[in-house]
Amino acid sequence: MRRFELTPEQDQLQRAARGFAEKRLPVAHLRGLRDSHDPLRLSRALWREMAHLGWAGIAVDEAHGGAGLGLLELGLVMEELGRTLAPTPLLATSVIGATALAAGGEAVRAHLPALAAGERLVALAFEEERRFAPYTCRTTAHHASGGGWVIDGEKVFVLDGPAADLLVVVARVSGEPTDRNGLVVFAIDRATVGVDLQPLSMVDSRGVARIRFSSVAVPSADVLGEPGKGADLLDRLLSRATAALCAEMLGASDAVFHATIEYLKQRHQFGVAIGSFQALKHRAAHMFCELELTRSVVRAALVAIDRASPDAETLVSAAKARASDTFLLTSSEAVQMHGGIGVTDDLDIGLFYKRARVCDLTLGSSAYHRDRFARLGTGS
Amino acid sequence: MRRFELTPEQDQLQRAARGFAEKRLPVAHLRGLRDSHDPLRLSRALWREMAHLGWAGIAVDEAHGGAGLGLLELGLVMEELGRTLAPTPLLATSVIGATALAAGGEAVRAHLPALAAGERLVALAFEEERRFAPYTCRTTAHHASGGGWVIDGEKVFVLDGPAADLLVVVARVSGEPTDRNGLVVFAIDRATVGVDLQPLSMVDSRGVARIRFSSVAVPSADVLGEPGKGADLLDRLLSRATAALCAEMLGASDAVFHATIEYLKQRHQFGVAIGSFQALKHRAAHMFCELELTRSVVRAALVAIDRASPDAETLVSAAKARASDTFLLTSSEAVQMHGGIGVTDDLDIGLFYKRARVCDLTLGSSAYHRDRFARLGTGS
Amino acid sequence: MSRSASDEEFRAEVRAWLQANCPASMRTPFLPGDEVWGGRRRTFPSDDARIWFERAVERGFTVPSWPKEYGGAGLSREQARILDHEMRAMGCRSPLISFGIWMLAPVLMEYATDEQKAEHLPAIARGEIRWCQGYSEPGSGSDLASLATRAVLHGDHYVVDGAKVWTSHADQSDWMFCLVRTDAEGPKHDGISFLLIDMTTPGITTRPIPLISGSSPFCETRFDGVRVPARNLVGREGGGWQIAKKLLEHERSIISVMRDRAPEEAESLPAMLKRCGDASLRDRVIQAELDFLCNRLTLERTAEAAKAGRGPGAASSMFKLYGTELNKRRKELRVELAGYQGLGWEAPGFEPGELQITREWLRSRANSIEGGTSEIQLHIIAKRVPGLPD
Amino acid sequence: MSRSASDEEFRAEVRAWLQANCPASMRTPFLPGDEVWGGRRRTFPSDDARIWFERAVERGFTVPSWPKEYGGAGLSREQARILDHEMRAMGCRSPLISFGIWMLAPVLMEYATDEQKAEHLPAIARGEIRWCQGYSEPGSGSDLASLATRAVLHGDHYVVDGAKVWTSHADQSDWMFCLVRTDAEGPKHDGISFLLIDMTTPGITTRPIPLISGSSPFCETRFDGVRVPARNLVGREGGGWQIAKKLLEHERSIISVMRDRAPEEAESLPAMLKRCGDASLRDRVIQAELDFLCNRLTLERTAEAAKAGRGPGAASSMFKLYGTELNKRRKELRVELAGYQGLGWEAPGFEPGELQITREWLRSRANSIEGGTSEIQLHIIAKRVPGLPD
Repeated sequence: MRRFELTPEQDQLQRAARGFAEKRLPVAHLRGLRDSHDPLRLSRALWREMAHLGWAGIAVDEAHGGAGLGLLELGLVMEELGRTLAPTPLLATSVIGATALAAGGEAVRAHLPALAAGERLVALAFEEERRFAPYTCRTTAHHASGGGWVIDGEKVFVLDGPAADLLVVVARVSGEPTDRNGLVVFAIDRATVGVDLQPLSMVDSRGVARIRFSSVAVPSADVLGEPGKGADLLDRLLSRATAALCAEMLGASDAVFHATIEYLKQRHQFGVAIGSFQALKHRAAHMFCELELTRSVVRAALVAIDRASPDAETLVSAAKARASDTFLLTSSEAVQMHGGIGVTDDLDIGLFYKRARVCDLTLGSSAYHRDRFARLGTGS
Repeated sequence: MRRFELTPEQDQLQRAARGFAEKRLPVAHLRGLRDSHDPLRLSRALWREMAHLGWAGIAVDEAHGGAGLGLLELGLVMEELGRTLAPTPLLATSVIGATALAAGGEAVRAHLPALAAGERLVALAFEEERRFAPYTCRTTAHHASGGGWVIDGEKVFVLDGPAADLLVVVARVSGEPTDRNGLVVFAIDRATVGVDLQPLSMVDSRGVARIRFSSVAVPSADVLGEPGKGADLLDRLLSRATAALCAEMLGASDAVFHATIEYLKQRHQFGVAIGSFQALKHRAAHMFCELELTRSVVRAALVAIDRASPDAETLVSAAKARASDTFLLTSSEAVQMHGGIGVTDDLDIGLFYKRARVCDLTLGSSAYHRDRFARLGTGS
Repeated sequence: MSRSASDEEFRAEVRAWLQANCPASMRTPFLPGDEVWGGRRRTFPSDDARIWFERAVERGFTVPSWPKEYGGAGLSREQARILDHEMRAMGCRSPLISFGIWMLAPVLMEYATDEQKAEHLPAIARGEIRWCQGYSEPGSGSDLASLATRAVLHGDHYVVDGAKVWTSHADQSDWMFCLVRTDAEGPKHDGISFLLIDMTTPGITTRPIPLISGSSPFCETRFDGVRVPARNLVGREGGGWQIAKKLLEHERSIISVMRDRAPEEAESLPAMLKRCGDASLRDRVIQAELDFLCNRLTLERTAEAAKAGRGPGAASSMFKLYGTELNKRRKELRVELAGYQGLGWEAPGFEPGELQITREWLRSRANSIEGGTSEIQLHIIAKRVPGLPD
Repeated sequence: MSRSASDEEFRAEVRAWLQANCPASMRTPFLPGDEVWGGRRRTFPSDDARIWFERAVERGFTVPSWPKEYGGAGLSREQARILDHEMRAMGCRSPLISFGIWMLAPVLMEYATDEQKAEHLPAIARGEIRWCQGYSEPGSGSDLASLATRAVLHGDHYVVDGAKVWTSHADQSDWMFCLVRTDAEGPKHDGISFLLIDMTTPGITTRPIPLISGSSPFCETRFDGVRVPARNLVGREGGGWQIAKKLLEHERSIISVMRDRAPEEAESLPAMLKRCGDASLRDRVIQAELDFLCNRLTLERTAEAAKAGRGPGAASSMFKLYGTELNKRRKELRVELAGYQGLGWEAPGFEPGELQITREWLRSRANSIEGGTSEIQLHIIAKRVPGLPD
């Protein structure tokens, strides 16, 4: 069975996404949000445009106004958005949010049509440590005396938190702070009393928040999945999110690599294009190979999740380890090979370099996923 | 206080050793021992010549016929022997053996003059695992009913074992197989009943043996140090041996690097010397830097032991980690840069490459010593 | 491609034939030295190997898709695919390992005269003649086009003088396909011709070159006034470089194929790691496993793309580079994991499997040199990166 | 060198002077922004910094070994060494950080006329004039000799047109020492001259270039018909390249010195590792620490050799290359160890020390580019490896 070749429809989707990113979401868009200190760090208007193109609800089922497509399709769009470092809610809302809400009851699923319409943005609040530790959770959920739940705690590094309307929040009903068991997941309206969100200014200029929950009351209808078994849902969300992030990193790596090749061709020193220097050529060839390998494993991971293959988790970790390393490599080499102007803010290269460092830590570093890859069994 | 500059006497010693190695112990000597399947894998006659030059007893005190010099002087000779991959008993006999015997009683120290004269060769038998694990010891030492001790067990990877007259043997009097406590060290004549030595054919063509001890009777006078505290002596032997081995690796790395540079200069492809290709030049420059750093840390380690500096052990592990890596790098690059003939046995390059792999594992790999370096405190 | 009913009939037929004709012992992975190379002095590691070879030759299955007149089975592309699939499924060994089939034959098919084809192809198909290649020379390694072995036409013979190195198994081969210089003037690429040389011709001497691994798969071959009939020229005089370039691409794939057919490793890296207990090697083992997986996926992706009529330009160089560098890393890790037992040269004191670890490590060092060094592959890849100046 | 009795007297004397004159707060490591750079528009981070600066200037201790006529203290080599040793032992800060002292002055000492020396050296010594350098241009990075800023002699003035980039702190400097092209014909190295330019001259505009770290230590400076008196030429016309080469060597050492004087890191890498608990980073942290130690030992060894009158030829390039690459690795490791808290750009939500980790990481990326890229250093080192062809 083929797993790498795209169908004509998928190919068309990817082309459309590329065109949209180039025209509507060039790197200048991110730069503009940064320089204007935009509080949301994304454009809701552009997101509505993307929703009209069917991308916000790509993976939402048709009954709820979506396109009912797979993670591969989401990945293709992510890859193209990665090329221009486009800050959109696609990962937080359409990859993570849509999957999370679909796991809820009718009241929760009722948010899906608005999500698919680009009107409702979601963010996942689960992290509490300085680095990815998915089950570590000190945020508590207690049964309220009058029914429903009460949430207390603090979440860090909430991706796309500043723009979110709805928060998917992980809390603990039992067990020790690092136990996998004993978690529960809620969908909580951002405007609920006791939710205190602080937007952070990150090095990659994306929207990230720290959120405090102080005696936040949540009705029982807003629980996603079964209380105590929240980790099962969380795993599913993280697995899909990681594969989609890999696609973004692949696109970004490819773009920064080609920008570097372009520079090597144009920049002259000692009377010749610097791209004719053998040492730089060999480094470019090395990057080319790394990119090809990354392309394969990222695609394989997306497809494996869609097909529920038994090796899906192994492939996801392999993809994250390699996509992280390749993005770090290509963006770091881009800075060095651009020489002096590579370290100036005048060029976009630096924005890719910063994004690579953030992407590495996001959803588990390269080292984290290499280790996970080994624990899952390396598949060889 | 200066620690890197040599005295005129040390400088002269090093020059003499270089001359001797070039004339009497070129790489062809090792090749000859290999091709003739020499059982000892070294030349006792050449060793006597070296003893006449004062090198066998370089670190033996003058009262026992030695020169009473330090480990730095031993290291300078080791470095020069490393350049030609010279197989001599210097490490096993003059670095390890001389220190071990000096820790014994009068009966044991009586061997020292013969050692300094080049007539008595020593080997240290302590390893029992597939890789360096200095305290792991299942070989037992029991008190014999008629006084003295009885030894039973098996040792692997005994360096210069095939040629040894006297074996320095580690055995266990108490404790678990991996305990640091409970060890005892003996000096045992190779010809003692129950000692069964099997020479091994190793990839680097050096003399290594596996030795079985079956109810070997040893008089109490042949115990070195205090029974149960053998690890203290063993640590001292290993520390000196490791620093001296680093000096050998440094010399070998330097030699194989310069042979490669020579080849890059002579070999022409596409109408020019291949050394003019930028990619190879950059790799050569990288090796040059690594060699300079290695030179510094190896010298610092030798001097630190001679001066009993508190950071001596840290420096020894830093030196071993770096010397291993540099020797592996320079010899591996040498093979690749020599192209086709680099993988033939016609050239000496392959012998350096094989020796580098053996040296890495000997007395603890690069990884082992990086870990030890960290555990000791990194000194920064 | 949709499968026709007759294809399914064919599948059933070959399956039955394989069941009946491929001995059980030939359905196991190769062990070292087990390959059947054919040739005038052919030997067989076992009776089963001889039987399997003879039956495959008879059926045309050493070269299934060749025309029957050249010793093939005349299979369609789809039928050949089916046969390959069935043989893999059953674990059948290749009945014949042959540079003649893999490297020379495609050249002959494209460039040779009908007389040349009739003379050589059936003998290749039937494993009667074993071929070696003569490209590299002592003075020309990566700069192949600088080759200096001269072939001067005297009447109806070329007289050949010079030397070739890295001629794999030349000492056991019957014929050599060879690049020679027929014109010493003009551009160096234009003076090269492709010549077939019978190794029994007077004036040829061959010496095996011992490698650091102890084996000697390569030879040095010298030519002193060797007279080669002019009819053994393939293609036109001076047209050898074009043929050579095609052959080098074949060779890169061969090196991958050979690695596929290499003896199975007794123990996986992670299993060795567990037994070794040296945690410090873990990260490198994981990285090697991860890269192995990614390389495998990329081979699969490239194959899919090729079926769809597309392919990355630099694919064969990329796999040559990455595959051989990765193989070196893996073989070296095996030595490190085996500890002192991975450093033996000869018994006693070392198990055969342990000695194999040592020898394969040293042998792997040649992978990144033979068939074009890693540096040359990087150069080729860089040339295919769009926009990078030459 | 044996120490004379008078040297010991001198040691006692400077020790007492430092005790009496260096304020306690000036005996602590630099914090960010604490350096005193001098110049017409000089500022001081504290009163103690001003006092220490003024007293050092008065005593000639900003340039201890210079002759008194140029504002120095006229110390012998050994006395200067003693002063340096005592200042280090006491932890005294440099009273004045100055490109004038480190880079320009050695050139003036060797090439300038007596008039030029008298005009500029005392002002440098007293921190009255702050200097910046003008070498690189938008079109000439590593290929410095291709510089295109023209200086054409009209009577007793040069008229300068062109642009310089990477002029450190040009916006805060009073004068620039500058490489200009006085001859556009002939070999490119021969048409370069070394000119001193007052930054207040009409026609000069300077713009800070923002870096990825957010800071702007470098500027772009444009010259439009800028008239520079001909007496400001140092050395002969066309002799600038020789001076430039000397200066570049100085610059490489400066970058090491600057790193030595960089603000102390709040926490060592191993300490951060312990707190971080991510075991997978351990091996890289250890390797960085190990390399740091080896680099330090090599600096020490080279210094010893230099005292003995010997030195490895490629030393300054090696330390530039290794020091900057190592610094990049260490700064990046700090970010990785700090986790999400090492990825902040601005408060709130991040401590000042955390933001410093982020900014220093990004700033370190310029180290391997400024003062000659790592690629250029590799090239220089390769040139000094005996026997390697050019």
